[in-house]
Amino acid sequence: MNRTELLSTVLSLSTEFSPREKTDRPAVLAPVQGLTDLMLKLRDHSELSFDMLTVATAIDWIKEGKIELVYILISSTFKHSLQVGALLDREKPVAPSLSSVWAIAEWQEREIFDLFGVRYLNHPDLRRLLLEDDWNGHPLRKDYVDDFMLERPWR
Amino acid sequence: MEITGMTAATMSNTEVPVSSLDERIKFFQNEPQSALATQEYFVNMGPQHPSTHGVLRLVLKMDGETVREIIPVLGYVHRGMEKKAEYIGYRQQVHLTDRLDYLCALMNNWVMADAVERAMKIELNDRILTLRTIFAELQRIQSHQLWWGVFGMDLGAFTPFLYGFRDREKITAIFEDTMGARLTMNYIQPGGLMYDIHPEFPRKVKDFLKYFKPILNEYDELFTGNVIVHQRLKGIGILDGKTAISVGASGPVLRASGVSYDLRKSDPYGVYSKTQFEVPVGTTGDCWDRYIVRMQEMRESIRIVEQLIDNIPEGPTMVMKFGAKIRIPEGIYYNQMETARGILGVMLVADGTEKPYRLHFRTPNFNNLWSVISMAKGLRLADLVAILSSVDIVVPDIDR
Amino acid sequence: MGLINSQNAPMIEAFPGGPAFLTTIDTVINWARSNSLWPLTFGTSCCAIEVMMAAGAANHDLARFGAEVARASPRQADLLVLAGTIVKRMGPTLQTLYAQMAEPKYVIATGACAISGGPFIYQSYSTVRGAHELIPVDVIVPGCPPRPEAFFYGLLTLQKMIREGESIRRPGERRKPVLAALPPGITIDQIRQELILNLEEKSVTKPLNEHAKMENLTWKI
Amino acid sequence: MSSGSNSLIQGVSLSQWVGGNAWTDTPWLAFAAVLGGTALTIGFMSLTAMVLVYAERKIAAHFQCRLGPMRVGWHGILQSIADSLKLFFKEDIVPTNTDHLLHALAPALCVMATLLALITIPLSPSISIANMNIGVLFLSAVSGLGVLGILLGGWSSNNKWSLLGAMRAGAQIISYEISMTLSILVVVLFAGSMKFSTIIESQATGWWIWRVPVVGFVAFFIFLISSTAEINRTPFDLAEGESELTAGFHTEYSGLRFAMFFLAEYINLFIASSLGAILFLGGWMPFHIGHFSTFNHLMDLIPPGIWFAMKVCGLIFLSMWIRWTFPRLRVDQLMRLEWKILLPIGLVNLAIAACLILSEYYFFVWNPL
Repeated sequence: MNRTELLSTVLSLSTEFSPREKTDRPAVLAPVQGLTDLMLKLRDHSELSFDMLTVATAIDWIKEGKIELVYILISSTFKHSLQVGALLDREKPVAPSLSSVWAIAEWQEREIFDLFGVRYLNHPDLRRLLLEDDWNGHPLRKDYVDDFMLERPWR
Repeated sequence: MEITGMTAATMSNTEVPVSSLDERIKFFQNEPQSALATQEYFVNMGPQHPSTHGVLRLVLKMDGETVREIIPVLGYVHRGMEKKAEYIGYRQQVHLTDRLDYLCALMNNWVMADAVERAMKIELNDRILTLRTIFAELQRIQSHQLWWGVFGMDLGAFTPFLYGFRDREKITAIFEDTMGARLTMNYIQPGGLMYDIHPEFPRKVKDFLKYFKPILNEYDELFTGNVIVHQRLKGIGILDGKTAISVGASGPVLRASGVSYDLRKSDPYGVYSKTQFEVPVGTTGDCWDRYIVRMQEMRESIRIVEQLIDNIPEGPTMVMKFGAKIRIPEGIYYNQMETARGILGVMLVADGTEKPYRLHFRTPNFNNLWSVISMAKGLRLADLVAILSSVDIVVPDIDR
Repeated sequence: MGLINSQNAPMIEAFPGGPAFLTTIDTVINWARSNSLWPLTFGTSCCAIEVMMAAGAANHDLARFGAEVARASPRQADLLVLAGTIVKRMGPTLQTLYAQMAEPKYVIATGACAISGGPFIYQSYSTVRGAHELIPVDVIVPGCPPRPEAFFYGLLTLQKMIREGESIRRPGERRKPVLAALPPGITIDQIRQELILNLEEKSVTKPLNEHAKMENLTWKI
Repeated sequence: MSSGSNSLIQGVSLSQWVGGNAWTDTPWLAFAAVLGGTALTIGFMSLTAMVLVYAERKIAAHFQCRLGPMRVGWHGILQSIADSLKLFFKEDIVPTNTDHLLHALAPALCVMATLLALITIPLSPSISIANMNIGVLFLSAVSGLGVLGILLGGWSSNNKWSLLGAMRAGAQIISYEISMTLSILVVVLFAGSMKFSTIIESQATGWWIWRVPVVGFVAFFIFLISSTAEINRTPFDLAEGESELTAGFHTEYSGLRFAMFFLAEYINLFIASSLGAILFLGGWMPFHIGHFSTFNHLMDLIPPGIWFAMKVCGLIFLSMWIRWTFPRLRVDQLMRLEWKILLPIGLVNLAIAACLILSEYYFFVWNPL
């Protein structure tokens, strides 16, 4: 399945998907509400069968005031991949947990929570993954300020 | 611990509860039901423990010798690499990747360099690609040699460790000739290679291959055929293919579970499409399969290098102007490759400047560690050590 | 040994021949200690491969110096080799490990990360800038990662330090960290001074209070 | 030996030197002899342990294509002295939450058990500290005390890893003691005595390992495996399995107390190897082949002490060879090996041995001259 075919198949799957520009692989944007159901559709579709969640991470678009969740899915049978994005409100980022769809999402979501502060609903074990439980703030946010962190004094 | 730090965006999402490690441990605590029931206890394995391969900490709930629950606690080498990457240019990212999974530093370099090249749509010549492939395969052998030695040590046999390192040093010496470094090479750069190869490089590689092929049989004699090894590995830590895919395991861990998914075959990069090699696949996905798959991979890597080493094409080893500023057009770029431990991915979010807006490393050990949790429950402590070792964890790669 | 210790050392010294006796005992003890440095199996990242593993393996063989008996329990180890990055989360654990070791104990910090934070000295929110902020360090071995030979030089430097020390009259006395692989006589303070001067010259935008901050790092446990 | 003495332990040196009942006639001399004997034994023990540690490090190094200790003295020959001096002068940590009395008692118990076991071992016809007529029984009883020290050490340390290691050691040593005793019993049956010197003298015409070919060899094999397990060496080093339990039962021990565990471990290796040499390889009896009288006379020229030392060294080398080759067994596999494989074989072997003795049928009864 080439890029356009894949994209059209995905877009025909649900009207809630919208194509995303400026990516090197087929990419769609999905609404946050019902993300779990959409992902289940992508995983169980016979021609798509995205059974591996390779990347789950987030991007802090501070100018737009959004946090974008980025999921890159890979099919182990057809070897094609798809990028799914979802935009959250930056001030109050809440998203549904995908740990029921892919087991690994549990950890990836913990990491995103740790570094970006995205809260996941229905997550089995939402706590920080890499930093201490009492860490103040979420370091990968663009406006993260830490007195400990040193700026490089020269360019 | 008192650390001064603040966030600009203070969160007020009280409706989603956040747990902590103490709460998690309490969650698994349960009092014995009767006087006859055994009392379960918690024990810390790590951060300083000989067989966690670094500073991984596992909080184990044990019932005698049996592991009931595993709570991994990560972050003991979390260096904030992804944050640092936002402050430095694309060329400098390569040296960060060296310190991710330091046992396959060259392959990590390659992923980063390739991500930049694909984003900038730079065409490379055959010499660069061939050399990169040879280096990657040599590094795969080197990484598996170390794994083999450490695997033996974790099972209680100390001698394989020294045999593995004896041969690993030979590849290290070959690398050192060309790159001047033994472990963190920083050699494969966006646009080519740092320098041309050492003139003696092809001869030394051929000598090494000639030396190493019989040595692999020696490895088998020392360790593979041992009856205790069979007893310790067979049927232990079974990871079925479906679970392996669901947790996103990759590399030998996934292939031992019977899923033939190797990026070198399915999405060829470098000059892998021009070479003949098999992808070893296991059947049951136990520790023994992972062991055999890795041993076979060493043989296949030898095959690949043998095909390439005799006819390295001529040409320049750097196609970009060295030192030129790299600016990547706006967009999200994702590139992945097969390292010795699995799929290493780099997600670049570029905003048109010299520095990435966001850089994310998708590391193989992160997912592979998760598979350990599902494998080791209900087994003995010694099995947990064997499983951890058969999955071949590198902790700085998980923590980044 | 409780019989001869720092408390009754002055008494022994008062006897005729006492100083010579103490010196002889010192020499013997120091000889034993310097030749039997059992390391703790501890490594955080890349340096552990070179310094702990490759150095102990067949080609380099740490055993030649009698230091291959790697103990997994800190109670039995003499030498803590800090191989790799130390992050904030590791800090309390590292201090515990150091406290658990029995006197006399020695620390070698290897690699840029354990010395100063290395590549992660700037723009990292979690990397400790040098292990000396947490525990006393005896010898530092530069490199990223240092070669096994460099580590051996560090080990030999430590052996020399132990032999020069006075283990009865001044037990547990610590000096400033000695930098292995540089001409003798250069201390870590001199290196720091030079580093700061260097930073001042290269500094383009930021005022110098950043460096002052670097000097008085405020992170406590 | 004066059979009239009512003490069970009859020191050969004591009664032979002094004659008569030493304790009533010349108590000061007897006391001095006991003191001297103890000092000699402890000195011999420390020296043996040091030599064994050095040998182990050198042999391991050469198995692994490296050199081993090289810098302290000629080829690192003073390495063990440096190590023991260092351990002697190292801080002795007693963690706060331990049971202080038991914590201190455990290593002493271990060393005491090995010391008591060591005095029964006859090194040559003329050198033996306590050649008692129940030597085998005494040795197996006393060596069982060692596990008490390990259990106490692990339990009193108040550390979960220590406890795990101690429990493993307890289960392992007590289980394998059965097999070891069964294999020793085979020899005791053949020799008809529990006295070590009698057992050795009974092998003048042929060593038990091949004098009764299959039975003797099976007994030796079981003895080899179970004695390796008894002394906690690879592939049975679960009690201190470094990659699993950090340091096992002695995780919380430092300095001199740890050194005592270390000492006991290596002396146990010596005792187990000596026992193997005495019971199965003819002790100090020279190697004879049938009717090659010239060869046999040549062999007789070598002093018995050297013969014994050679056999012990051979067994120790074998033990080190095994240690640096094999991986470690898992705890349940260890138990399975003992209770399901070694124990039945040992029992059957003992029964066959008893039948052979009843029928007075030995395969190779050599009369060299």
